[in-house]
Amino acid sequence: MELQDSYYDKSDYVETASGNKVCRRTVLCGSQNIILQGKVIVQAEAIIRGDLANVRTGRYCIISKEAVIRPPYKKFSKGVAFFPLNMGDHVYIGEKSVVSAAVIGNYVYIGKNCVIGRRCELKDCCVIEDNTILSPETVVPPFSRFGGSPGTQIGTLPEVQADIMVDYTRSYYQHFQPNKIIL
Amino acid sequence: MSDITLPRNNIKITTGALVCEDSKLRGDITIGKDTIVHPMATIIAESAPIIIGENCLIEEQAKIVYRVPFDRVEDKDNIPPLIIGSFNVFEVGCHVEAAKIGDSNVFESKCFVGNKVSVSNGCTIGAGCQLTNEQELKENIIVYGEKCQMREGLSKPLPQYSQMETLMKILPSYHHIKKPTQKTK
Amino acid sequence: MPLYEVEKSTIVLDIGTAYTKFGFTGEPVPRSIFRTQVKSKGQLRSLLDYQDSQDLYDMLVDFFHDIYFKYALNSPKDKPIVIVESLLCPIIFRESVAKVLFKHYGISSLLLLSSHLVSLATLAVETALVLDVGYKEAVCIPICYGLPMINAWQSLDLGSCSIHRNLQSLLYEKNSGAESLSEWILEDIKVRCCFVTKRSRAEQLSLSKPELGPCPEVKYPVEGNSILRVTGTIREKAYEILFDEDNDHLCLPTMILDALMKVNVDLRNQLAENILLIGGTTMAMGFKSRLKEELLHHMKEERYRKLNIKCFKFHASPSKENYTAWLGGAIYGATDWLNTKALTKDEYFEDNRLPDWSDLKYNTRRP
Amino acid sequence: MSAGFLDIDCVKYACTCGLLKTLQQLYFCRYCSELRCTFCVSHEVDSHFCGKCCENLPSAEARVKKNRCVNCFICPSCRQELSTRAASKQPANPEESKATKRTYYLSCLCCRWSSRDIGLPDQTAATGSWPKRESIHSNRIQEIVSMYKGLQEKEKLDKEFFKKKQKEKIISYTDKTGITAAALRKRIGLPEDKPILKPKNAVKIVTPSKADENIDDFDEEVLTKSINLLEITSIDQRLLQPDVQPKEISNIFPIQKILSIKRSLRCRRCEHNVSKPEYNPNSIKFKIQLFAYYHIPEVRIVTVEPLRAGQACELILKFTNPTQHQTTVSFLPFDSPIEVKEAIPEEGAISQEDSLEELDKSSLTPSKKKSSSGTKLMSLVDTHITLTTSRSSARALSPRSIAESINCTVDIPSSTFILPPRDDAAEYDDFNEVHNIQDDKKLVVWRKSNKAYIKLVVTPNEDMPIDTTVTTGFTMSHLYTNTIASVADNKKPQKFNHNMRVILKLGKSVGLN
Repeated sequence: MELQDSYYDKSDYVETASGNKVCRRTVLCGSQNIILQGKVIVQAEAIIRGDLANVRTGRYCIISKEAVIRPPYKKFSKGVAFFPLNMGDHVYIGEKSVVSAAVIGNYVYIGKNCVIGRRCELKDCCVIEDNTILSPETVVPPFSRFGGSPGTQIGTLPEVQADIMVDYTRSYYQHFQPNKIIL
Repeated sequence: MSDITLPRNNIKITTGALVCEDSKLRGDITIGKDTIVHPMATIIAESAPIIIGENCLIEEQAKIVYRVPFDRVEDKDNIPPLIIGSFNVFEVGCHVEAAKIGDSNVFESKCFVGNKVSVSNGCTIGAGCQLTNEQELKENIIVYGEKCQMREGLSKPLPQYSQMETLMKILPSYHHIKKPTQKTK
Repeated sequence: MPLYEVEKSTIVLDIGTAYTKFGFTGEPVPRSIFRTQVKSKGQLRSLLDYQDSQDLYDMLVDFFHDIYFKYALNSPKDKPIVIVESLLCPIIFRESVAKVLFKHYGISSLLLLSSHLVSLATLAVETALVLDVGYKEAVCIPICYGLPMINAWQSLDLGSCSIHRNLQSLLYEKNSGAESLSEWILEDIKVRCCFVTKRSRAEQLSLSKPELGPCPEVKYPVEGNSILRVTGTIREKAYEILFDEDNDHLCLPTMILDALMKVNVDLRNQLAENILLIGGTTMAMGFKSRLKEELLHHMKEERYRKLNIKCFKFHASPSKENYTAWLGGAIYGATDWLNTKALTKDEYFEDNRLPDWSDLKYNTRRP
Repeated sequence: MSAGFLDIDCVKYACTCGLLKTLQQLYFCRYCSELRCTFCVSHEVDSHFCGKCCENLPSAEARVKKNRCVNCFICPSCRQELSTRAASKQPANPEESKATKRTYYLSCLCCRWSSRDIGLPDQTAATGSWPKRESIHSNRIQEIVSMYKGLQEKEKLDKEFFKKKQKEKIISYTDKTGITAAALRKRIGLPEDKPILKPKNAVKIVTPSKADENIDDFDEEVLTKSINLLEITSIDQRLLQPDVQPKEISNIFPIQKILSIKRSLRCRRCEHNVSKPEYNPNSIKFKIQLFAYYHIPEVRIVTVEPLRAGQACELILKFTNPTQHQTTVSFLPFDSPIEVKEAIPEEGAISQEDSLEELDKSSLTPSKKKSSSGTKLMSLVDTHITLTTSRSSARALSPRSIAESINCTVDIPSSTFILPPRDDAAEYDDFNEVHNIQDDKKLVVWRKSNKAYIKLVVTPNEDMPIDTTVTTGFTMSHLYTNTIASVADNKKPQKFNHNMRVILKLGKSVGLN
């Protein structure tokens, strides 16, 4: 099914020069540490914890409502350090998902209501189904589909997954339009 | 929301605690020494006061709600306060309504603990686990997985001293912090 | 093991109704034991729940895909495979297995072995009475000098499945909502709480007012939202279904005795002193001692008087009972049988079907 | 969910084998010019790697290591991957070494099980030093295996000797039943036959197992002692360790993680690869990638009017050309015959022009016929490749009929439309480029670069009850440009029409207004 246009309230969103569309009702902690590469959509009530460490997304990332992006911490013998969270291009993060991964590759799809535990590694081209709970430090190999609690591999993805994600995130961005109704 | 009107806000923050301004606190709440409340955390003392102990860590989107205990519906006026012990960790998106919470428990992301559950000490409620029926978690119980399997841990989860130390340094430089209202006893 | 032997090792499979045992020839233990189920049409289905031959074929394709690419990590093409099967395996099932393996996966040869027969290899004996209690049914076949006495075989629908049904109805008496328990939970309760009790206790428990106290009750939490009461009586009675005589006065122990009745008089004592129990259900605590007790008890009955057997002896195979048959397959598969007795691709494609022991065509020598 | 984010399940293509798949799941064998899917290609293991540490293992090594990773373990309690944790231990004698000694243990971050739970001592090295357990029975079983091997060898020698001696046929039970000749003789009471041929090395006979009358598998304690469920393993935990199958949670042991594989796919007919991945486990690139998504126009449903039984309604579809060549798309009725190109086409039967002519049916000879000799000539569309093996005929799967019934008709348009080649740069071009394509305005609603929006009229069946899933379909014919021959022989790229069935799930039918 071709994606339908979805509309947002123009006064509610900030659009940057590089094409990022960020809702005003998001919580971007430590915004100086958050880098959105361009054409990124951050929807209402999403939380990005840039205060803990740097967060960097690629192009065409979609962070849905109430999602939490939280850099993971690691214990050392001399205390705890928060690690930067890097996200590749064409990544979709579903509603109410909590993401504390160390690395998110390109073309990654994370469904609704997921928990991506501390320092997980999501490689390129993987899908995390809705309601999945990934234990901390889980590695998700390319072309695998994870689901369940605790999350395990439940399937594989077609080889053209990268193209599917490119197409999906691009058309999501293109169809994410300001409300045309003028009062 | 329930039809009970919330009591007036009465937030007591002990010196040494770090409570972000962005957090949502409702009702009569006491926050102990060295406890950290992240922005966007929610604590609602609906039926009676909540007293949170020392060195607790309450992360964003965590929700601690104290409703009328299910066995006390008739006797609304004499509800004892909910005392949450020390060294408890409430991770992102957890929802805790437990009737009793001891020390050194970890409530992982997106877990749900209903009001019929009482939690003793050193328990871990795994991410996404939903505990609803009437039960008492014995010491060092670990609940995990889809079917809420249980295990007995060897020891209590370690206190997150070092993480809290780091947070104590980081958070004030990015967030407005609520001023402490009480001196350490 | 030397490298060249590792190179040559072949997959051995024992596809049970509940669990599949998977491993390689010449190895002492299966690599994995997993549920015999596949993801088909969007849900996990037991392989034996097929609707028709097409459905079974599709499920088997997925099943063997998992075997080869998830467990064996080997390309199937032009390689042999060993499958241990029950003598009572439905024809549609074995035919479909062969079709999938030869046509879809292009294997070079298929060695089908009878589970009862090969189990003896693990003991290095040639005569024994083999009782297999699995998920769906219990099958008892005496084997004499390496020859299965087909005329004496016995089978009853007794196994894990009937125990689970019994357990479910017992639980239902004490707990409301127990009728919706999943097979997984029933199995877990059985494995973790239940045991086979002694004959004397079983007799007492079946009375309306037993004189002895039951064993302690277990509170079993179900998925974080309810708690089941597994009373002492339930724990002891779950397995009783195996030993209660049915309308035809048949039960597990009588199967052994009936089988003995049907073999030659000279062999009876020898078989009674060489009993081998296989199948996961026989691993339950107290199963063997109870079976022996019951056998001796039934011997007193009129119908078995002429058996004249004084003692029953049981073998212990160098394995766990649930994979004894697999181990037998792994032993046979390591020998030259794999080359001489297996059905090759060319033979299969000659008439696109499997030889069957019950088919006369394959029991006469071709000119 | 199943890729529900794209909802691509509503458009399916019929693979040559008859199964319905989404375009993303299909392959296109350029040598056979046929659609293939995971069901009808043969899979091969390409490389082994560990899903946790993402390291490659050569296949031979993987086999020796029993397909398990040496460094990564899974939790015996919940099957999740175990993490290696470092613990620093202060040396007992501070003078011994200045630095604190680091030790390592395994810990599960899901159920909090750790190697310390079972009293496994911490290791000094982070990887590779965890103790392994051998089956206690392995020696005995090895002896039995070698005995049976020896016996069979001996039997073989005996038989060969026998054959020489006796010319006439005797019925041998041994062939069918598997009992040894010696056992049979014993059974019928003949004296042990003396080996005529002295076996060179005598087989070492292991002592047969002794049955025991005393069995003690009942523990009286169970009747009085209450059990702690948390100390008893579940069946899944037991079966993770088939050799031990521990009953107590204190006996479980870390388990080496099973490796994963990358696999390559091969067309069963022409034995060419349709997919071959790169060796690196982290790479998402392919050495060979004949995916239908890159060759066949994609059809997507854009909008559909409310579906009412017996009423015509408008359906807008979006067609996308993924190739670098211009193509022409036309529609044929759903059940129009599709050439299963397992035949020998005559030279020139493949239309070189952009016409819609179908292959002359009389030139097709069915090749599914099974020849008695077992050897059969298989010719492929691409006549450069011919195979003369019985094997490939055996391996080719017979196609099945499409398992989906159509309850809605499509008015098949007579006109065709053109899809221009894909142009990556156009993605960044915000202007509507000018195109000079003469379109049938009734058919093409709108177009942009390599995409066209097509209007079709569909009519759900008269007798359809409300709330039925409306399924429709047509045969899509598109001009395919095959560049394979041109690379090999410097010829002009072959162009021909490729037909396939497309099935659309339009949604549920609704009531009358």
